[in-house]
Amino acid sequence: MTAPAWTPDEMMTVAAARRLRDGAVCFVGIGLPSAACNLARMTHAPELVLIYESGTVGARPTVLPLSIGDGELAETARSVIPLPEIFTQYLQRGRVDIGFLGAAQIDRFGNLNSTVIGPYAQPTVRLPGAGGAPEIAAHAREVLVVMKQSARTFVEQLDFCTTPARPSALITDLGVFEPDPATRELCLSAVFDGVAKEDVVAACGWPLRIADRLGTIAPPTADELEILRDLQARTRDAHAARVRIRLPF
Amino acid sequence: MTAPAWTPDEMMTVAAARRLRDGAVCFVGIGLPSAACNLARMTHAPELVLIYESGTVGARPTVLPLSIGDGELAETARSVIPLPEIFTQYLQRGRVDIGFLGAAQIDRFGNLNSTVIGPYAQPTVRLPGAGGAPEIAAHAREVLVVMKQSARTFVEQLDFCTTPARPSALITDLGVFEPDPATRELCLSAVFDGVAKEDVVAACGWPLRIADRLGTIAPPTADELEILRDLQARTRDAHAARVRIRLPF
Amino acid sequence: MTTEFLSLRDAMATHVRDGMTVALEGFTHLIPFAAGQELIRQQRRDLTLVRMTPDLIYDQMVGMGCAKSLVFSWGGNPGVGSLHRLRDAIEHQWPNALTIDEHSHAGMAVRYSAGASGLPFGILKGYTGTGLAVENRAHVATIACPFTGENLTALPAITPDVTVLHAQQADGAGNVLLRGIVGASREAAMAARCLVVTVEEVVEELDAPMNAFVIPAWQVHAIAEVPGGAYPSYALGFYSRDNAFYQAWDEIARSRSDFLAWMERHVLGTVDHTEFLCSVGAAE
Amino acid sequence: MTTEFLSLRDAMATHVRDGMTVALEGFTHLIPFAAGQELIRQQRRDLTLVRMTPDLIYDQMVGMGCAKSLVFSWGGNPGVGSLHRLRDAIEHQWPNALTIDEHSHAGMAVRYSAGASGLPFGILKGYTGTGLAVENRAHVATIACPFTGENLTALPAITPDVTVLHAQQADGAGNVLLRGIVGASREAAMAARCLVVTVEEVVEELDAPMNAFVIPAWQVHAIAEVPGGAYPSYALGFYSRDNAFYQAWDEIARSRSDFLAWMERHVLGTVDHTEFLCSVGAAE
Repeated sequence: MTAPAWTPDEMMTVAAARRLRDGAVCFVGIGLPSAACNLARMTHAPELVLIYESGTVGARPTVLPLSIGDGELAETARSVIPLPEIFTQYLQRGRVDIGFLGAAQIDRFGNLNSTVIGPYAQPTVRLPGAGGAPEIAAHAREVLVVMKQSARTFVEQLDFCTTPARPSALITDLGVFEPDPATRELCLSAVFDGVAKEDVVAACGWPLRIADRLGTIAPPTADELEILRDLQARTRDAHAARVRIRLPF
Repeated sequence: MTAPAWTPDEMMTVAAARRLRDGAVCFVGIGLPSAACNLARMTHAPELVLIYESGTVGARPTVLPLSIGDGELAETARSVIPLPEIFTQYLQRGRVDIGFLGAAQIDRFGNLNSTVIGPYAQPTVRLPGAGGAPEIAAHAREVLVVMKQSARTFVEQLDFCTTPARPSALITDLGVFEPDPATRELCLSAVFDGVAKEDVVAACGWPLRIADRLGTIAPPTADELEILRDLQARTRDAHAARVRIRLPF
Repeated sequence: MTTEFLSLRDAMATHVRDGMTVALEGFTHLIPFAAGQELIRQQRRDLTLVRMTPDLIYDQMVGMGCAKSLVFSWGGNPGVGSLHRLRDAIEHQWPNALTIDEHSHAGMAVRYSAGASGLPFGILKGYTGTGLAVENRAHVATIACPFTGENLTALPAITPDVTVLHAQQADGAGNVLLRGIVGASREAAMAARCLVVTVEEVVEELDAPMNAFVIPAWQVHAIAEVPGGAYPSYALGFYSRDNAFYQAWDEIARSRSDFLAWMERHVLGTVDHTEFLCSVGAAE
Repeated sequence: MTTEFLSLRDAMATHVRDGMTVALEGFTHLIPFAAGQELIRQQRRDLTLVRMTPDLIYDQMVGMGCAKSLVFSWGGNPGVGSLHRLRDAIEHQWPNALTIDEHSHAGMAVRYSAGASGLPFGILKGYTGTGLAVENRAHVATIACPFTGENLTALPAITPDVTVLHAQQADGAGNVLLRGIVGASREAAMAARCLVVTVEEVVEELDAPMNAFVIPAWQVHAIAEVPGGAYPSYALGFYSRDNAFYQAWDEIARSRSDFLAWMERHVLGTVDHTEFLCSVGAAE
């Protein structure tokens, strides 16, 4: 068997992008969510509305922002508004269709930790913290989570519950989890092409339940791969350049 | 004795304008307060900051607006912001030095009625209502009231308390009232040139107390009168013209 | 949601029904007069009308019997005097009784902001000692700060069934630009379940600086292109406020018969806003 | 109040004192780096630092021992990883112990907005079920809507002693223009008892459209003209975010010794921001 022509990260991004329907209003976190949303916008969902918490509504960046508030986002946005309005008038008012989250730990229901490893008062690892996540999870009509899978981060018990969430799907680098309609527990519903379900079980810290009819996610199309790689390459180039300021004196 | 070369309204406007110190931040109501503020700005207080509740901060109109939100205000303002911010971030936050109010009734402490004559549920006269007045009175560092005087409107008992206020001065068309430091009751502290204190007492519905040392307000200067009359004339001309819209089809 | 581009008649007929809570906002500037007069033509009834300043447009709607209730904070003809039709409704129940839910400007701003934010109520410092707090107990409450113990006033959110705005521009996708004095229009728009906008013009690309007040298309249910749609209020960059008309309204609306005759002739007797503008001599 | 035009050194020395609560705001864009680094040079101590995103500037200030406390909502290096100095302070109390008052972005926005509005607290839907509500009881409370009974979260207002912003322009009178992403800068500015602004340039007349974000001069205590003052964050229209520097910071700040050496050389070893920019190779 030859190695696949794509990386697990690429597959994860493509799988996440495919779940975004055209015209949806998406609250976008930085990193993989941003890559997935922009890939979707550049492929099947040209009218996807991207809201970044910095205050950019309807951003159409040509390179992925490194931060949540790069100039590229402001320059390509339909409008740039104060951050408090993003959280009150858009998110809390219920105007956001899809919220897109990542985290350092997830439990079997989709609750997320991005705050600490170890006790809160004396953490072994201090993580960045909540950001927009708790309210995105509380107010978006639908929540998607993307996280690389490992038994260390897919845990029985979170160290800290930053974000109580009930995602409609969890996309990992191995496959897709969806909630059991009755118990809301996340179960493996599909694996990526070429991934064995045993590998998914091994990389999960809780006893993973598997759907009766386990699906397979089609590999990235040539189009998806090319557009994603172009986007990533443009992004790398853009962020590698140092900035020089012309001082007036 | 010859008739004075100015009207009581003009004297009232001039007396009010003189109380505005340069650089103060003024929350301006429509009508006489607006005339007084702009007269002050055009005479001794060029850096007076005018805030109209419509959202115009630092307006410098050349004619008096008829409404609180004429285009003239927006076009001459330092910035035009949403109305809620005017009331929260400027007024309620304590950023306004002077609030300038009028009303239909006033009592001896300066409380104001601009809501109803008669009972609230079955008024004999329904007046416009509160507008910005209650919060202007509550939050501006200093409140000035301007009202034409009559025993019918300077009352023992308000029909309705729209605005609990403790003005630092009440300027009428006859003179100036200021609060007794101990009781906060408004007492006549000065009369306009040529006005007898008996006339002021007669035109007040409560037993008016008169300050021990009753002052006299100097008549309008030639400058004040000329600038005020020019302003009023420009304003009349501007508001007399009907508007014609050029329809595209 | 895709924004529909409709005639004003269809926009109003589709989205505004008898009994609804409707906010035609715009503070002095950009008042949606054409939309309000179209609702009069369509003989809407039992509306709960919400506006900070009822202005001439609600004087007309109340006088023509469209409203059962009014939520407001200042009900005069700015710089002129009374709204005679509003007074007649409150003082003499003509043409019908009118329930009022009355606030200060600051209070209305808080209520719209709460609605726009998805909160059931908003808070402010104020109302203490006012007759409003006494007479409007259903919509005014006291609440203590859980940290300082300070008492504040709480007011319930306003969430109109429909908010109608007038704006300068929309683009072909349905994004809307407001420029100039916006009052509480944006909050009224975000608070509403349904937003309908009349605009001076539909353009290829909005003439909008980066931090302009733009309402994204996916918030806008319907747009009607109505040049002059804010007359006799104004649309900055298009035409001025007709202050002479505001002054003339005082006489027109003073008596029931003069008012009805004027409305018959200029509103009920015209098919749309263009005809209205020609009829009152405001078009050239 | 008249706005004073000062050197950055004098602006910081005059207005920021040990023990104060200070917010250097700007969300990714217009972060007042020059001002923060000047506070490091002046060896301010025991500050309570407030920012939604501490970013590299608070990583530097915390690492140099300026802070006793941090109020924040997301403490990472955006798109890169950890803020190593912030982690070291929380995990190992180096160089000193750091108290934290931690929130979500929505919570910080509510707290600034309440402060800007003169209210003792603000409300939001949220925090239910989060560890923040459990661990930060001093700054999170539950409050019931007096109209619906619904439970909401209340958070105390933030009112910094001093807020410092960076902006594109000021005019000679002291009016300040912000353009682009503003985050919660305006709320932080209006919440503060004292506002100090660094700007890219002082101009005759602001290049401000009618509804631009302008802070009036009478709200601004002091202005310092500091070209490049937001570097390595950015000032839209002047220079871009130095994403390469943000990535490089990860290595610089990873060890205490490398961090101290870098700060000695580029911040303590330079007299002002222009020298700093030359020293890190960001000036041409």
